Amino acid sequence: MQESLLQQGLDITLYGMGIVFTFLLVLVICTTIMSRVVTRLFPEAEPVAASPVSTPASGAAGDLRLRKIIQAAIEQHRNRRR
Amino acid sequence: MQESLLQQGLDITLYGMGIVFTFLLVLVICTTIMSRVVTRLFPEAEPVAASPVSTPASGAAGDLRLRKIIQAAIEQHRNRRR
Amino acid sequence: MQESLLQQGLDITLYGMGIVFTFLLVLVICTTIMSRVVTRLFPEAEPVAASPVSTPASGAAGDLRLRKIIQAAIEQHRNRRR
Amino acid sequence: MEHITNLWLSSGAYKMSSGQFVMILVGLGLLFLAIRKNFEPLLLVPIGFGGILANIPGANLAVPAVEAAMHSGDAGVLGQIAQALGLGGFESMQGLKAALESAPAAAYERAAQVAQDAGFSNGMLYNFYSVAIASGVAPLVIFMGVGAMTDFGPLLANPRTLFLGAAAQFGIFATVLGAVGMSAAGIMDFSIADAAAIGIIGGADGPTAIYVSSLLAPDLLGAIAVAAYSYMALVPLIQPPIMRALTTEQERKIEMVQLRVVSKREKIVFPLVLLILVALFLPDAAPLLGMFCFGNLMRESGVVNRLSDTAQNALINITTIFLGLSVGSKLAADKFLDPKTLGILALGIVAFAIGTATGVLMAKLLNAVSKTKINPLIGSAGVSAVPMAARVSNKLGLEANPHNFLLMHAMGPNVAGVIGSAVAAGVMITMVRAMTG
Amino acid sequence: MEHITNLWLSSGAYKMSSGQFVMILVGLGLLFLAIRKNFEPLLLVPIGFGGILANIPGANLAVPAVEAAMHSGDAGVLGQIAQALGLGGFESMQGLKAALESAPAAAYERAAQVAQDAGFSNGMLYNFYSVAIASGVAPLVIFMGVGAMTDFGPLLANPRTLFLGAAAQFGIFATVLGAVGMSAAGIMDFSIADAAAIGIIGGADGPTAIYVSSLLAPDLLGAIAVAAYSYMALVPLIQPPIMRALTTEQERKIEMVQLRVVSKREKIVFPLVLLILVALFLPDAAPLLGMFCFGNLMRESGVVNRLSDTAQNALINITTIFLGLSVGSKLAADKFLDPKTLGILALGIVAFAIGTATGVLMAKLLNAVSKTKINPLIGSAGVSAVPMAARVSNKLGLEANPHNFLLMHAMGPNVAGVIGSAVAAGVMITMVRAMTG
Amino acid sequence: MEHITNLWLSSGAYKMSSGQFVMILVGLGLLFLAIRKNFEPLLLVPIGFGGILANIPGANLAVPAVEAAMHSGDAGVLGQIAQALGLGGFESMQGLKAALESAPAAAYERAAQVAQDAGFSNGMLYNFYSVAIASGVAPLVIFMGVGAMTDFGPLLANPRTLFLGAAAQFGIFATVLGAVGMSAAGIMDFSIADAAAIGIIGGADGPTAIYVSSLLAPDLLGAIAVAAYSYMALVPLIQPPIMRALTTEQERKIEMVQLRVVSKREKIVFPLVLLILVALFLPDAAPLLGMFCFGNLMRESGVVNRLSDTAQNALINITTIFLGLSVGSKLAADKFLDPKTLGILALGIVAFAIGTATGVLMAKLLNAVSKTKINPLIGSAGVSAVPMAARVSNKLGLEANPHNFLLMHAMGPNVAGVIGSAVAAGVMITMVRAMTG
Ligand code: NA
Ligand code: NA
Ligand code: NA
Repeated sequence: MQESLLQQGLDITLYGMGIVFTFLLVLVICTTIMSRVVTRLFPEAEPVAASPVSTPASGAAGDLRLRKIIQAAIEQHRNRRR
Repeated sequence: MQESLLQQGLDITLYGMGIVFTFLLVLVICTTIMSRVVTRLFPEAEPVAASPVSTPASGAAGDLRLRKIIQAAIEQHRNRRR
Repeated sequence: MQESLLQQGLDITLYGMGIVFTFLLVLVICTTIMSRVVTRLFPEAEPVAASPVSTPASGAAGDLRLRKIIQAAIEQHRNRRR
Repeated sequence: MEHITNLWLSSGAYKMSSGQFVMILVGLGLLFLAIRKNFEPLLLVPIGFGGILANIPGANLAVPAVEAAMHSGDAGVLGQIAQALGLGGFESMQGLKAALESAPAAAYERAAQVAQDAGFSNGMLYNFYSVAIASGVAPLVIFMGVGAMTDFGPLLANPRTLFLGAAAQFGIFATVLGAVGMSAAGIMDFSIADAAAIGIIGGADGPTAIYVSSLLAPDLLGAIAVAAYSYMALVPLIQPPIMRALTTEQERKIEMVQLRVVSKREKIVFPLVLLILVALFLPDAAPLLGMFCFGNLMRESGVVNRLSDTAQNALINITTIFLGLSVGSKLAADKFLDPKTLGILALGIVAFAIGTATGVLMAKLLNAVSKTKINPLIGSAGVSAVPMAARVSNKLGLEANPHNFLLMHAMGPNVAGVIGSAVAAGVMITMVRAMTG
Repeated sequence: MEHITNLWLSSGAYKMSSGQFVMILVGLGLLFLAIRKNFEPLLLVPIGFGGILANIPGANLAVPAVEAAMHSGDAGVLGQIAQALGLGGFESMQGLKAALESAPAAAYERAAQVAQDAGFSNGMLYNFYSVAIASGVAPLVIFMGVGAMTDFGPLLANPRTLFLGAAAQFGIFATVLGAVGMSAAGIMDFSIADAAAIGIIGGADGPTAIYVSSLLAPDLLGAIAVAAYSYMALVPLIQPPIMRALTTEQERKIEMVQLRVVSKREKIVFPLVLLILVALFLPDAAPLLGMFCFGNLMRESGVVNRLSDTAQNALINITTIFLGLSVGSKLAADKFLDPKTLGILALGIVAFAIGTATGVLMAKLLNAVSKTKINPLIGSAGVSAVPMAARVSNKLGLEANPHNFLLMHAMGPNVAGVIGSAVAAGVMITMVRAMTG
Repeated sequence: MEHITNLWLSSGAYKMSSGQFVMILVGLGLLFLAIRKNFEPLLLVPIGFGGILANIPGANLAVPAVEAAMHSGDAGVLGQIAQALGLGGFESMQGLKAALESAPAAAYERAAQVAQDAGFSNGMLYNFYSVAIASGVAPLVIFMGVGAMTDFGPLLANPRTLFLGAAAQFGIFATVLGAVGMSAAGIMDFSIADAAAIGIIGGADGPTAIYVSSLLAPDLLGAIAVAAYSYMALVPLIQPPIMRALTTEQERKIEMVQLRVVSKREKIVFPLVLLILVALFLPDAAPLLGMFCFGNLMRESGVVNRLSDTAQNALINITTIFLGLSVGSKLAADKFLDPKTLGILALGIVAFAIGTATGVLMAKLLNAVSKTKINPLIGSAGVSAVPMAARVSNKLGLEANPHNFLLMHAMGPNVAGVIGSAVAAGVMITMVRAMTG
């Protein structure tokens, strides 16, 4: 049965890798279509940036972050009161 | 057995509604008595307002709320240290 | 069997108390050795104080504590974002 | 090639039934309502998602091991299961399913052991349902959290509003009548237990509805929960026309006297008074109202803020996630796509409408017999649907009179409605058990 | 009319026994102590509330399905249960209860299946108890959280204080002797397992007491837990007179040398040293001390702050809620209203007093044999009752000498007492099992 | 004296086997790596600690009641267990263990009842393992939390990176081949299920590895989880040499175009698209990817922030604690100290290396066929090991070109790798079941 075990391993490898690729290929296609449909049919006023370059928070950014933290703390507090 | 089913439904409705009213009537009575007993026998120095009219927090109220938030944050922090 | 019950109680008391003492004695010895080994072989640059005298937070200490609280809040906020 | 075939045969696209396809669309529809229309998203996001998961063909996420084994169609396993259930052997899937459904606990256990030995295990959502809902714990924990979030101050300042919460429960019982009427007319086939579980939709309280239907009609739980939460989200659409139709402009303008100050001590004692009354008169409402009072006592006592905070946050959130997914497991096509579901949806909206109407009418009745006037708009808040219904009362009050803030006044009947429907739940459980037991 | 009669017959007011009435008052009393007097409210609020719920007549919240079925009194069901338990048939409730209690697991399972088939289900509190306490998990998770909250710094700075924690455990063993003495004298009827479980009250540590009694004497768990937490709350009343009686003014004035700085590394290694010693010498203490050390390592390692925070907050709070309600389930009248409870309450306070005394005396003994003096007031902190006992030491120290801050010094024996009583628990579990085998 | 002897005989020092001693050292080693070297401490602290607890001799923390009963060696109990398992009587421990392992569910249940009647109970860690891992719930809940922490923005901005995530999964399948090759060569004795479970280490994703091995090879779970998390921690050491060897200086300098802005709506719809594809094509991946998509939808929908926060904090932390301790329970000496463990450790690192290489090579292939260039350094991030692998890509990018920030670009393949290994897991589970079922 040793060949059989090897054969099983080979089967898993070939079909497995094939299906992973096929599935992700289908996902790439569907995602691309979905993105186009969503972007064209339902354009948004306020897009959310993917923030490509994330440098360490410098002066101004730090200030902004601090403001956000305080806002978040206040929101969190209000939510807790609910 | 169709009559029986209808009869059962009618029974549930009549007795059910009766008991809901009776129970809440008893609760109204007990609550009223309880409130009087508590208010007369154990008057409190610092009553808690039921804050009847809740307008959106305006200037001063916002300040007060902010102070409370900060206090709460500090308390929360201390509790966590415990 | 009453004597037996009494005897059992006595056994638990004598052996129990003995083992509690023996175990904690061993723990004292091991802890002392451990502390010496750690302190000598791996001296630390930044030791952590056991804060022996804990008076109620006075002025300066309060400031320090507040600073710590704000730091903790910011850290907590950052962690949540992770 | 055989493997490709196997994978295709085990794929969802191959196995999907039209029912499952429809239910996946229903799940997506619930998600749309929750996310875009903000329909009770805390529950409908997990329910909708769970509904999709429950209908993934071949994944068996919502069924126990023994049903997964039956779906596999392996002849040997089917025969063993049939024997475990006391049948001579496997004859038809229908027959086996019927035998499983009516099997006594010991036989079911044996069948489950057969499935386990054959390598099958319970689906993820089935496990969630067993732990969270079948045991009764999740709705109770949510009720505890709701108790810890509830301020009985407005109710204590004006205890009369409890009558509004009582009156609005007529929606529940009218629906029970409607359901048995439908059965009597031969349109539907609801048992008395089904009718009671459907009626509770009119309670406008999610955990109560789930708790009652898990006890009385587990098969209908999915439809009942979906109806309850959907209509709660629709309260701003359902209630206003009824409220306007039943009140005059003059009545809607009534300004109510400012609520008296309620002391901390009254707030601490109230949940205990309610608990004692439940203990004395309604033991079957004890789990629901007991946990509710416990949550409220933790809140008001002021000495266990750690526990109260956790009950209002981490614990209720965790429970909500699993409760929602578990309810979703009852959206499996073979259970949900049934004419009964349409009946439930139809009866549910009637229940809300009637409860709204009787709440408003009770307020008018109270005005007729009492000197201190109540704005009848707060009567509709008696259906519960906290805090949506109270906000609707407030909004209509402001429309009629820009200085008329009814929110706090409407919170009284609103929380009274929670108590009222829990009481109604207790009564119905007792009576249905006596009738069917 | 029949329905009204049914509802009245199923109401609590009709069914309530005098024992249940008394226990509801006891529950309200515990809530009063917790809320007004601040007696360990985190535990006594849920315990007291759970105690009331457990005594709601007819609600069967604290019993399993099979006992609920027995309470229903249905002749057919009783007969089937009797047969499942291997009796010829139902003869008397007494006999059936005895058979159920002594039933082997397989027979109990069969009886439970009968009850399930007859439509009965486990009570809510019974389910909580099974999951939280019978499995042992809740006390262990709380111990983990306590470990994550414990700073061993003061103990590491002065390891000798471990002896104070050891000496104070004499309260445990003296109580064991007291309990068997009472039995020998015929006043009470405690088995050796009962005596050991009662003794652990003297450990002044809630989760340890619950863990040990869930293993050795589940029937006494309610009384033992209530005694343990009540007396922990009473530490500021119980300890001072004993401490004053056993020390001179001069001794109480002793100022202790400032504690040395303890490095982070020592704090990380200490829980591992303790764990290894437990592994080598006391496997039966491994669950308790293992989880305690795990919590402490999470705290001190500094690399898993997320987990440590959760163990100290959400997780311990959730567990406390269910632990408390579960303990409350053991306050059902038929178990709690027993002469044994009085014996337990009497023995418990003696245990606290003796532990306090031996802790102080050990401190004096250490002074007699050592150069570096210890203020004997910190000896009493060895009973654990963290951090109450350490605060009492500090308060009495300040009374004698306004510059004498003993709090940090007393934290050493205080946490040593936790270790000591967990060790004592392990020893007793091992020995009792060997004896009852 | 007898008691001292008993206590000594029941002490760990007396009973400890050399295997347990070694495993306690291994546990300490894992703690050292976690705390000092910061090796995935969130998992390795609980795993290491659980491993020590599981090897405390005589404490039986990691075994069920029936194995504890067998360890006790009581002749009467052994005989009863043998009979419950259908043997004539007790002959050898070996024989009894074999019978227990192959016992059908009903016989196992009977044996467990014998142990319960004899006073034995399940070990703490065994209970944790049953609830957290054997049921499958803990890895799924962690996956939900990871989903709620994942931002698919970078992936949606550049969907081609999904191919990198696919390519890197070749590490998984190469390892499967390696494992069956070892078996064929007679070096090891791995079944096809073992090989598949070992392969998943190459997925570089902890919960996926634990989920798959709990289904396919529970006995190897300890070694597989330790290998997966250790190698994930070693990513900064394992990957760079491979990445440098397979890329030219010029390729490493490639700057990538700034990612396009991704709208909120795309982010909401993406998890639903993924879910639908899973439902259609890969039902066996539905539990893992379903929970992942659910977590992500909670995050992106923006209407259930309460639930999303809890899934990312309290819930995932609680689950991590119990998951880690449960994995630790599989570090018991008799299971872990096996030549297979060495094989698993060897194969695991090969899996990581191959996955890294194929990810980089796929990036170069994409560059060969496409106009828009990809920096091949982000290919290695396709193994997942979020976010470590992406950081490694970023670091090597900065080395080659100080203005080259690859972090966000590498997050695309990084999360694609999570999806890829969950897909691979689903495929392998389906295929192995078809082969062995
Ligand atoms: Na209601
Ligand atoms: Na103690
Ligand atoms: Na991966």
